[in-house]
Amino acid sequence: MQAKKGKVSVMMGNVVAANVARLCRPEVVACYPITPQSEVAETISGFVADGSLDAEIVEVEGENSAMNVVLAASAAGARTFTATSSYGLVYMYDAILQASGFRVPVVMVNVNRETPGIHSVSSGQQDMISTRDAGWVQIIVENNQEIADQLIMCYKLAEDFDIQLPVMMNYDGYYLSYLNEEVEIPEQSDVDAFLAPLKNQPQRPRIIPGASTGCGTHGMEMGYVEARYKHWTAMDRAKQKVDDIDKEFGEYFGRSYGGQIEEYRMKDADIAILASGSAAGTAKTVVDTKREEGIKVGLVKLRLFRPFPEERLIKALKGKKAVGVIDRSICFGWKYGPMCMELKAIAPAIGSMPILSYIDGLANLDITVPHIGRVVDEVSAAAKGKAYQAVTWIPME
Amino acid sequence: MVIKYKNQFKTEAPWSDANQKMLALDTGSWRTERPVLDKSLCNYCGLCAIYCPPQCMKDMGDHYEANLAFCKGCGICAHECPKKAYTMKPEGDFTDAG
Amino acid sequence: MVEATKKRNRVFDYFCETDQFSGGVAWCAGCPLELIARTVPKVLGKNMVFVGTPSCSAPVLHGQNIGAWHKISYLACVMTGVASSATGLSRYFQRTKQDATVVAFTGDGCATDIGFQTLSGAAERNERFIYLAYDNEGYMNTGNQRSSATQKGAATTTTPVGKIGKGKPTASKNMTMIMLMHKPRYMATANPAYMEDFAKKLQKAKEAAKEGFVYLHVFSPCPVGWRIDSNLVIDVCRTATRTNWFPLWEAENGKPRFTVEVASPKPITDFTKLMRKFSHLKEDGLAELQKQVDERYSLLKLLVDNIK
Amino acid sequence: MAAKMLASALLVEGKHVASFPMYGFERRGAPVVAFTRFDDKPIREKTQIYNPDCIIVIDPGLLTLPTLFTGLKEDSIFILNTAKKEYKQPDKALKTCGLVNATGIAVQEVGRDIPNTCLLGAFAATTGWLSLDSVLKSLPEYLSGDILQRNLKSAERGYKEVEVIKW
Repeated sequence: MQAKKGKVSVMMGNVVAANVARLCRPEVVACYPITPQSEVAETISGFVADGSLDAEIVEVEGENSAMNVVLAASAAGARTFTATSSYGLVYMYDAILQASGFRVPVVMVNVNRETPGIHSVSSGQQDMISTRDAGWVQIIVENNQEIADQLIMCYKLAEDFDIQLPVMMNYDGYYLSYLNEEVEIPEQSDVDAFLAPLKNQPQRPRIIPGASTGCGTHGMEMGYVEARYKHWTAMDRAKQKVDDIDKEFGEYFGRSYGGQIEEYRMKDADIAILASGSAAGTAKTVVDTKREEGIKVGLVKLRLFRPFPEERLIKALKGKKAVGVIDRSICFGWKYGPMCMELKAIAPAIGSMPILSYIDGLANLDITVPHIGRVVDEVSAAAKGKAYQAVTWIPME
Repeated sequence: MVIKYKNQFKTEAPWSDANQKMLALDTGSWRTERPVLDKSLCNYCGLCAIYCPPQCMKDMGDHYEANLAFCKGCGICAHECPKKAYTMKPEGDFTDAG
Repeated sequence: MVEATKKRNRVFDYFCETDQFSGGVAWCAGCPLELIARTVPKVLGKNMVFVGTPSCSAPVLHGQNIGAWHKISYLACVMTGVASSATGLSRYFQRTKQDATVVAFTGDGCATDIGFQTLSGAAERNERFIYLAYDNEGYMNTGNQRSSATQKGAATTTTPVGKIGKGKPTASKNMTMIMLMHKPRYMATANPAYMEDFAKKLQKAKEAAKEGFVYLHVFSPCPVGWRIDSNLVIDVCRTATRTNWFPLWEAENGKPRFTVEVASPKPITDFTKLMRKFSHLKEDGLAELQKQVDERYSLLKLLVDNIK
Repeated sequence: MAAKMLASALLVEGKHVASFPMYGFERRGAPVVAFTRFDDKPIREKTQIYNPDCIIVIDPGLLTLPTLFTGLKEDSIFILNTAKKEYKQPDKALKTCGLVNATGIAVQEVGRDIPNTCLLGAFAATTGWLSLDSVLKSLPEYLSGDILQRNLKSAERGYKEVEVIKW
């Protein structure tokens, strides 16, 4: 099949998200503006204003309302869209839990930014990390093209009858939200065709006036357990589904991203770097350079954070000699970064190897080429049996 | 892994469905007193039925009668009746008291 | 027994639907909230959709597992988000042309406190649904704690009366005035003692909600929290209006008018003596309450007389 | 905005491009730093630029920033919005300089002090990395009507009037 082509132009990450959201034809949209997400809210409001998107747009008075609007509309059967960041994400926390408990296929863009406590209008994944146990699917993307493509895939995943889960797509504030990059935006008809099979599925339950059904019933004892169990198994199913949809997308549009994780030069690698988001792009350039220097290093880009891609990671990392994990957030209560902690949980299955934790890129401090280069060097040394530091806060060195 | 559980919900999400299962509490057992009507005083004005919180007054054509399966015995009917046709009598006086 | 007097009460004419609730549901004996909840679908019809929150109504509005306590479709949402959830539903029903009356059914704690922002937001956006706040002047579901609808001097579990404590130290939010200032398409106060008035207002609300935001503030004294004998609850409701504690009025597009005129209002002691939540109040405390009732009534009267 | 327009113009040239600004609070008139990369290969690096090949200073008031020229590559290019016709080499790594009175041209052509398009023209002329044609072709993506015409003129004048100095 000939891959479907779109129009290439230079577009800001936030504008990409809004444009592609439009292509997915959401019926109810509610966004509350927050830096660095505002252009998503502005652009999509503009689409409704100029008639290029036929959607109910609710100019809510806060993020909590944004999430409540979309979850309720979704419970009534609507396709919905919302976007937020940081303070906004935590302000909608009760509704976020509600959405996943209701199993409504809400799709939300979260533009990663540091969270409250220390005021910081800057990039960081702390917001996403603070909602990791909310029962949402969490996906992290690397660049503007991936924002475009993954957003379409998010709808396909969320609304899949076997999944029925809310999906949060994360991308780095500033680094991607304001990044102007060339992006191929697919044609409306192609997106329609790609998402069309969703309509042929059995209908998920929805609130219908007069139908005597209710969403949000009390889960009493085994009812609660059953609902949680179903949610838990759906999360597990979502992993394979992410891979399947990515493959399908690749066949259709000619671009794919590896599904749950992207393995970059991992096949013959001795050591690996685990990174996510925009930093994974920088890491790829470092891997290339270090390969030229003779270090057999590969990169695992974590795309799916919730559910955690346990099986894929084991497959990718088993037999490697050491791995370095770069976290753009902190795990309070553990000394390692959050993603490093998650990796450590599957450490027995990937084999005993040094796992080095790095904290970097907080508060718009770049995860630079030299930083990652240093990580590669240290991991490489650790693989050869050299003593290493378990956790390194790179900016503090 | 196979976990056997009773599949209560036919849906992925926990939804209730009144068509499948309507719940009812035995609120009749909450009662300590029951309304007893003196039919000769009743003018069928309907105020007892209008104000009855559980709406358990049955329209008998010329008077109302509390459905004792659900009547909680609050006594509003007796208090609101303009003709004072209801008397609240202790449940212990009745042989059908559970 | 005279045949001629055996006429049906007019209230019944407002009911287009039978009781949609199960016979036995978990509301306290004598609770007017049960009466309010059962009345709403009777007037609005089966196509209404309840949006409920954690509250006294939650154990009944929301089902248990697959089981339900009523036949109305509903969404059970978080307390912060009742108005915004109702927005989401109402927008989608409008868009898909489904005939529905969305009713956010919640207490004063949600309306005046934790859900106030979303209520105000929905009113400002003129969302098309009915927001019904049943006012029991506190958090009754959780055991009688104060809310911002609790009146000054009232004894609650978080404003207890003790050596130093004199009950709630500040006056309640004048919620109906706040909502009037939002100029909703329709708003009204209602009181289950005045059932025909209530039913009429529900009917108006249903029509008005097709065009814009509707706010209903319904008096719902809590027999347990206010310490009222169960059989006196309707009496308390009636007295609340007769003393101007809870005047009955409505406003279309921000123009208020009384629906029940009280020619010579009774002193509020007639009201307070029916319950024990004010029983610790001395003359000065009661006088202060009377003053507040008079002030609020005259403000309302001023608006009724002057907004044409 | 200028950085984004530049990216669009480079896209017309068939390059891969990426540009982004770095700021905290957006305030009109407040200084802002923006970075643009272009390459024949896809650009994967998502960081600020520490070793630029070219630096454009739109507001000469910022020339006093002590770190302005830190990390410059050898033989790099400097483009300055100034009415001056000569300029003393501010850093020895800078070998080429383009001086253009972008503000003056913008005020004349666009009618407001928005020198962006003029600077793009000057950039094309000074660096030779892209043609004036690509700059002009990219502008309709951002502007239309009378404003577009004025800006096309402004860009063209920037291209023609820039004073290129070799240090």
